[in-house]
Amino acid sequence: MKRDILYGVMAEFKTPTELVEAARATEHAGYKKFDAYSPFPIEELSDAVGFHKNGVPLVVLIAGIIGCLSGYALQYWISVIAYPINVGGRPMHSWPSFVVVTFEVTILFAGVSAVLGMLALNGLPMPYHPVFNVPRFALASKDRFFLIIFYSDPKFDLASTTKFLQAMGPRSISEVPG
Amino acid sequence: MKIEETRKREDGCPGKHEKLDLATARARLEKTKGPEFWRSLEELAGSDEFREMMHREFPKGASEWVDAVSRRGFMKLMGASLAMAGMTACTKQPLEPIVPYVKQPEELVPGRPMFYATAFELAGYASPVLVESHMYRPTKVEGNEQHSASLGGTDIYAQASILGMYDPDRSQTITNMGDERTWGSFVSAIRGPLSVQKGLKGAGIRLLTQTVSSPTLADQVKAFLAVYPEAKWHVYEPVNRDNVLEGARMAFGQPVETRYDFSKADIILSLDADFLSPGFPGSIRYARDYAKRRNPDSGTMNRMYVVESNPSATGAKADHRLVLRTSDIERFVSSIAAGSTGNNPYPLDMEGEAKFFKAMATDLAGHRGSSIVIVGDHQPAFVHAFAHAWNAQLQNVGTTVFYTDPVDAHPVNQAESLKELVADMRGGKVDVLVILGGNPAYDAPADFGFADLLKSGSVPLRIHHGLYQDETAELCHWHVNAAHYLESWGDARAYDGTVSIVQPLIAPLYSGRSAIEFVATLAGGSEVNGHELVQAYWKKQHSGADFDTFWRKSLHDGWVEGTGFAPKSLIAKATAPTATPASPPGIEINFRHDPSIYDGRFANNGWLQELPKPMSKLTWDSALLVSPATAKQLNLETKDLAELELNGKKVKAPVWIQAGHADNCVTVSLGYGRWRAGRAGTGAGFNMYELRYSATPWVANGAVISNTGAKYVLASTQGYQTMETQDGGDRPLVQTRSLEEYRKEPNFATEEEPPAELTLYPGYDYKKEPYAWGMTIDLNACVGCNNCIIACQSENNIPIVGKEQVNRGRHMHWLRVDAYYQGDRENPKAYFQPVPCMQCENAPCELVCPVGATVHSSEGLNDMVYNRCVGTRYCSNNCPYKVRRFNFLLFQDWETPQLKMMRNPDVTVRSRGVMEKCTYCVQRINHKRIDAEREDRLIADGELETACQQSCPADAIVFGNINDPNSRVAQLKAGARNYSLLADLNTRPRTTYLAEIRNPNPELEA
Amino acid sequence: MQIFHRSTNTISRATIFGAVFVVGVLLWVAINFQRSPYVTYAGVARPQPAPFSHQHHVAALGIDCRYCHTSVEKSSFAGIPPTKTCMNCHAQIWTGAPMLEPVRNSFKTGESLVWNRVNDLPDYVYFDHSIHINKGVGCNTCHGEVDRMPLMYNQASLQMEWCLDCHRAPEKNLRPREQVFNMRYQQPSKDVPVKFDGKEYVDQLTLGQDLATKYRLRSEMDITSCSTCHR
Amino acid sequence: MSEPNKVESGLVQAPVIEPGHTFATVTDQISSIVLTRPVSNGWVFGFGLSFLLTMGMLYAIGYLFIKGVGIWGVNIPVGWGFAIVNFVWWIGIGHAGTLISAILLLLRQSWRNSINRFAEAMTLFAVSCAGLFPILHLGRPWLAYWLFPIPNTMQYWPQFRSPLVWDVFAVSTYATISALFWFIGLIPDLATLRDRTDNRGLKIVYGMLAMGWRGSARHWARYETAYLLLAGLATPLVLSVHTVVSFDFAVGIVPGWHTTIFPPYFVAGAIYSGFAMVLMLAIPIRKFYGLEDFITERHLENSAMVMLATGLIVGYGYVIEAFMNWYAGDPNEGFVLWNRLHGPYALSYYALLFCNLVLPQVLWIRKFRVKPFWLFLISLDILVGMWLERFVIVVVSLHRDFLTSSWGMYYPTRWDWMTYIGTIGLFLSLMFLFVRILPMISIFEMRTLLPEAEVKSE
Repeated sequence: MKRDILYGVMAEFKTPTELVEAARATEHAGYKKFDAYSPFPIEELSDAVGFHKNGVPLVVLIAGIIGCLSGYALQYWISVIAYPINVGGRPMHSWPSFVVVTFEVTILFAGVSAVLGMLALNGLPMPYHPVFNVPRFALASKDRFFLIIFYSDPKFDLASTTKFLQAMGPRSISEVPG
Repeated sequence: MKIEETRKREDGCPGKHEKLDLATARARLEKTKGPEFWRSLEELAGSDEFREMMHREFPKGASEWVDAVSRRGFMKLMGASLAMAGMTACTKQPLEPIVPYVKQPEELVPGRPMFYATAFELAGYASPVLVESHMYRPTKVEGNEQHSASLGGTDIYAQASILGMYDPDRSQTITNMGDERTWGSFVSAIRGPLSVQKGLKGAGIRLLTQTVSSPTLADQVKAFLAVYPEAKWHVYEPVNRDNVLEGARMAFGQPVETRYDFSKADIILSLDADFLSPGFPGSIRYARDYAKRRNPDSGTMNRMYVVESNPSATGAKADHRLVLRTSDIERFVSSIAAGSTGNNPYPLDMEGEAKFFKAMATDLAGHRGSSIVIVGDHQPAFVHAFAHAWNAQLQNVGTTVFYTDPVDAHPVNQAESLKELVADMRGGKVDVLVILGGNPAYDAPADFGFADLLKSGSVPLRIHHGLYQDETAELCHWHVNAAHYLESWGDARAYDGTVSIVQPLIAPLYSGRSAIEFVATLAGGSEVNGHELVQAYWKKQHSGADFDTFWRKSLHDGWVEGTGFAPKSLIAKATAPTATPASPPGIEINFRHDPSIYDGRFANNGWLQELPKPMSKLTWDSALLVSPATAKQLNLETKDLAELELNGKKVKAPVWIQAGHADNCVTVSLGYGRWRAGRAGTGAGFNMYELRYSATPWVANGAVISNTGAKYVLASTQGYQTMETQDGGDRPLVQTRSLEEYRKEPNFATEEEPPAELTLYPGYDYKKEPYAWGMTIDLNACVGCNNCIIACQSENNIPIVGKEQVNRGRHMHWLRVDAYYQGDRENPKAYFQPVPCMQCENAPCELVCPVGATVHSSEGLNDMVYNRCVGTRYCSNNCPYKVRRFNFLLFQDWETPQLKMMRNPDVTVRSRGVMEKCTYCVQRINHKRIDAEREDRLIADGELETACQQSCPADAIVFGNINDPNSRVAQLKAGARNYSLLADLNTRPRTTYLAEIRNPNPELEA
Repeated sequence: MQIFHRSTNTISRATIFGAVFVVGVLLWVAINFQRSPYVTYAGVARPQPAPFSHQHHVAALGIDCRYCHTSVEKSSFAGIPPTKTCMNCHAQIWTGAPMLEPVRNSFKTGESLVWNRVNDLPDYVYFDHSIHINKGVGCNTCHGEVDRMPLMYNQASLQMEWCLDCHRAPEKNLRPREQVFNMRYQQPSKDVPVKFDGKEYVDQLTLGQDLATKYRLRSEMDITSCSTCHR
Repeated sequence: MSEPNKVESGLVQAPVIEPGHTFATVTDQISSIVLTRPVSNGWVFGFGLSFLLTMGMLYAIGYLFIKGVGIWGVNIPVGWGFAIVNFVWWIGIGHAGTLISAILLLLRQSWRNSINRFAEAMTLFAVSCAGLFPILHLGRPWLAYWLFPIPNTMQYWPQFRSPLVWDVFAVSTYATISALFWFIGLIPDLATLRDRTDNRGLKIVYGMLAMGWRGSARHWARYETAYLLLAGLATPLVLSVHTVVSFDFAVGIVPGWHTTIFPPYFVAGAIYSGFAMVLMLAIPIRKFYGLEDFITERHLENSAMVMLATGLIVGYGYVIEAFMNWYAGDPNEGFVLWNRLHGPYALSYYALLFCNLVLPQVLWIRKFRVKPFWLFLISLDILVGMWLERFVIVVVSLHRDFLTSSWGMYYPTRWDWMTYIGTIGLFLSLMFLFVRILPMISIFEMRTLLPEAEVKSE
């Protein structure tokens, strides 16, 4: 735990365009560990910060398949195996009647997994985070755009990194304590 | 076990009550052994908490029958929250006491019912019955298969008598001016007056009974009269057979009972005789014989002509029905009588009457010796006399018509008899009036003012002996609570004279005294016991060493050998018509006993009150039946509150427009509007006795009817009474053809049955199991007597719901009898169709139940699992036959101990919020199956009968195993007339119908 | 500004998993509660007016079940002995025993003994002793080793799943009819085979199946139909 | 993101957001409603009133549990009455929310951004109102859990051929998914509120709910995917839900129920009534909270067009239904039509035709599409009409079916009414609370609509 030392250096921008350019520049400069914060989703930003593999769809797919199978299995087991009983002269395994519930369970599993998966992959909930130590970061949920280069980046060096950020003409630069 | 026996309930959850309920009541009962067994109940009955318990939560009016719900409902709610806690239906069960005998009676096998033969008596005529008894509690009345007057059939009154016995409103004590007294104090109290009378040879004593056919009771009365020679015995019943009696006197100069044999009758002419309906002497046997002869496949199908004013069940079965006012029927008959003699003073209108007469007369003439002319009790003496002559002329006497001694032990003109009594009372000649049963204060002719006479105090000592603290008891000094026939020893004659010994199934719940004991006491006997009295009498009749065998046999069989009356050969004298030539103008009122509650004596019997009347399907009420035309002319609408005026007397009554009713006359039913009947009877309907005068007991002319403008709620159980829908559609619910058409095209009914392979799914194979249950209902045989409804109600613990709930469409009958009218409203054809659960093989109800509370058994029963039902009512919506019934509120009475004792322990008592329906009496199936399996055999055909089938007088319902091709039901289903209701829905019902075939006279078919 | 302390991250995740866990436990508890003796009374002796010992009467004295439960073979209800039955013997022996006071008293006064029902089914369930006896279901199959119960208790849960367990595979429990009342009957095994019409059986299933055919047991579909027990 | 202010399809439309707004103004104006705006008397009155109705409902329910469903008008043959009518009605209303948030999202209809939040809220509340009825209408409501496949000592299970079980799964799934959808939509805005408010307590509450959202680019990426996938799942779901509801009837054999047209026409009807409800909420809200800038004429007009379209589909449904009644050549089917036109409940049928078919046609005229007052009235009319439609389907079909002997009538009791009106009260109370404690318009999605949200690439 590097509690005493830095978490990173953060630059504040006024427009999404500046932020996206800054991010691209940062990646260009060879920085690996950095991130950008914006008050609303910016398509260009994610690959600007070098984020490419998004795990959510896979999670949802798997959950959906599981839901589908378990939904049908449940009904089959109950009506054919657990307590087979003649209902209105229909066969025990009246599959057409089982379609609806199977579908609903599929959706349920997939939907829930989409939300939980997203949160999990994002590492949320995380009420405490170093970036919140920066007072102006509160604006990140309003109208300001932030770029942070992490201390953990091999290329990180307080002086040079700060200078590097300065070059992009941000509103302000602040050191983020760990 | 006793608990299980008495408190079957579908729902273990809600709180079991702490206070004295039947559990503890029974507990106390079982304490003592055999003979004393019942004493403890008497003691119990004495106890305050028992009284308190019985008077607890009695709703005031029938409509509030369900309103004792709240507290229990709340407890159920509590139960609910508990149930939620767990995963299963039921939370922890409380400890349940189980109470053995101290000494157990030998014959008793706990858990198995026993059957005893006895007889139910109505207006002097006995219907022989077997009574099912569980742990010495009578629970169900069944017909006595062996007895020629029953052949297994019963009528609604006999069926409902069980409820009559357990009726918590029955008089429970002896009272003097309303204060409770003991039997001892009563006996000592009357000793004085009686000894005074001794001196006067009893000149001041008057005994008023109902029709008495009991040899023993008659003997008792004679004995009493021997002690008090000057005393007089009067007889009165509001629904009496004076006309029949007078007719017999007219024809034979002596009182004679007429008996018919419909099994030999090809042509039947009924002159206003509703001989297929309960209340008509012998109706049970007659229905059976009629139905047998009605079979279109037999080749000897009978044909029936009915002349009547008010549509009756018999009229509905008629092949030809002539609608005439009651008085016009006499004119019609007179005309026939005069017909032979040149110029006829009674012209017939050529169109209807003459045509009808001609065809009918030739038909009758063509069947000498195999026809019957039968006359209704409402017809004047002349019509009866003429019928006797006619039957003689048709050579029916001795083949289809028989004359015997009267069943009535004291055949007097009852109106006259009562008139004398009233005169004596007026004249102050009466010091002691003993009213033995009956309720003259309510039902005596209006012009006698009997009630006022009682009030006036012109009779210093008035004693009433009866089942209820009724209108008459109220006006008597002493009331002695009578014992119900199921509680007492006695005897009575069936319509053919055969005597049945009446034996008790339970000791008097309220230590009531039977009439026999009562009279014996009056005659001076001290502490007399019915058993001894009856035995004593029969010892006289059957002296000899073998008396015990004779006695045991009589008790066992249910009748006394060789007591049936032998036919007499009598020649009827010709008689001259008495009617006025022209039919009198003005509107006529017909007075009829009510189809459900008879003359009012059953007014407090909830089952009968809620029993739909055969034709109108009305419950809980008496309506003013009017023909459509007359209604228009008087501008009356159904459910208008009309006012009848007769000789200045005014009575209100709700209007019911009755298709097929005669014009210019209305029909009212007696027995309603009682003010001291009990919780069910008091206040229901309107009292028509107020308009009934001694001179015009059955039909009165000159009524004035006006519309009060007010509306009145009439609760009918049938939504719509024709098979034609307003859009011109015609639904073939009752399949019917004439005999000729049927012969031409026998399979007309079965055409629309879809082929089995039509269904997408492979059907379930019911051949796997030994049994597959099925039922047929022969619409030809069904006479709409409603007996099956009550039988089902009694067998299956079906609650009643009260008028208000019936009106909301929430009646609970598992089996209903639909009545449909077809064609011309002035004189439509009418059909009966009993509708139980169809037990569909492709049951639509099962498919939609989310919790699987209604599913199929392997033997093809459509099981209804009450304790699984959550009450979505989806099954009922999806049931095309609408045979499912739902407990919208807590309809069952969980509180009244008597009603608990009445219940069938083999059937779960349903609670609030669950669906229920006909189960094919699955409890009976299970019992029979287990018995058979124990003996390692299959259930024999006919061994197993459903409740409706068992007591059907017409034998219209047949139930059995359709996997056995030789079973009766399988045979019937194979027959041509067999068809399924709404077959095109492919529900594959197990209950099917045999189409109705009419046998009209070709001459009249035009 | 920072609202939450560092630790809240761990706490928040812990709570999420905690919640899932807690719910699981609750379900588990609920499911087991329903089957616990607290609900089913299984193995719990009820308070009774007299401390009647089946062990003593059956095992020690060798009294047959049917001596007291008279109707067990012909009726749905096995029958519970009237006081008279007790007094048949206890008029002679243990006449002074204080624990029998209630019995003597009942006989004197005609006041019934009020026992507490031990094997108590819900009122909407219809059980028939006679048919089970006749199909070769032994007393102790359901009632347990009554002859080793000083105080009576119900061994089985008497819950529907328990009934179904046998109704779905009766052969697991059938025995020759003559063995039904044998409290010490042992299911066939290599060392203790069971004889049934001539044949020797060493395992229950074969015996059960043969008995099932011999005694004409109804099909499984048939005896698991609702109306078999619910009416 | 699409260009909202462009002129679309030739004809001039109002913008989805009035010009002159910046990230800051949007953020402040919307969040201020929650954070700084004082409670107005209007709000207190409105909430108080609807809360009162809710209490009435609770009373009715209490009495229901004590007495049984018999206190309602239901009977044999009409086993289902108001309860099911209301159930279907409410579920239907719910559909618009999901439609707006999911389907319009997939269709990239950016104008949805300003109404989806409270539309979704509406969905949730409507569904919870709907969810009450199936439980209440049971004879033994405390056993409702038997409809779920829960392991039990009876070893007995739900019967999966019953549409009611399908309902249970469909509706509960629908409720869950909608709730999740709504919640993840809220996360970024909760973060905003967390950062905006000065009240420490609120900071903690919103902070907890925001789960430490900080707007990281990676988070946004996954967030968008999840949101999109959820929308993709919710779309077939919402269609399935009312289809399943229609199965409750279509699977039955009752004439008037047993119809193949039901699924599409139920779904259309649902959206129809749903949009009506959206407008009935949006119109007053935008007025009282001065949100005309965000909920513009454009939104009103688009919603009106959707109503017009779905209304026509529903109309088509009526026509086909009637046609089939005749074409089937089955006397029972034929009678259904006759009974609707001439039976004792004919009035309700004519009324529904007028409300759903005739009156809404005025929406062809632009004036009625954009004038809030008229739109409000028309929406009201549609809601009434759709309620009547369900009444006709449920009650009028049941009261006269196959056997003339078992025909009957249905009369709702005061308890039926109390419960129905009560749920409206419940719905409104929840709505009132919602607008006070959560941003009723999605702030972050509004930001994306602003011109300055464009990333200009040189």
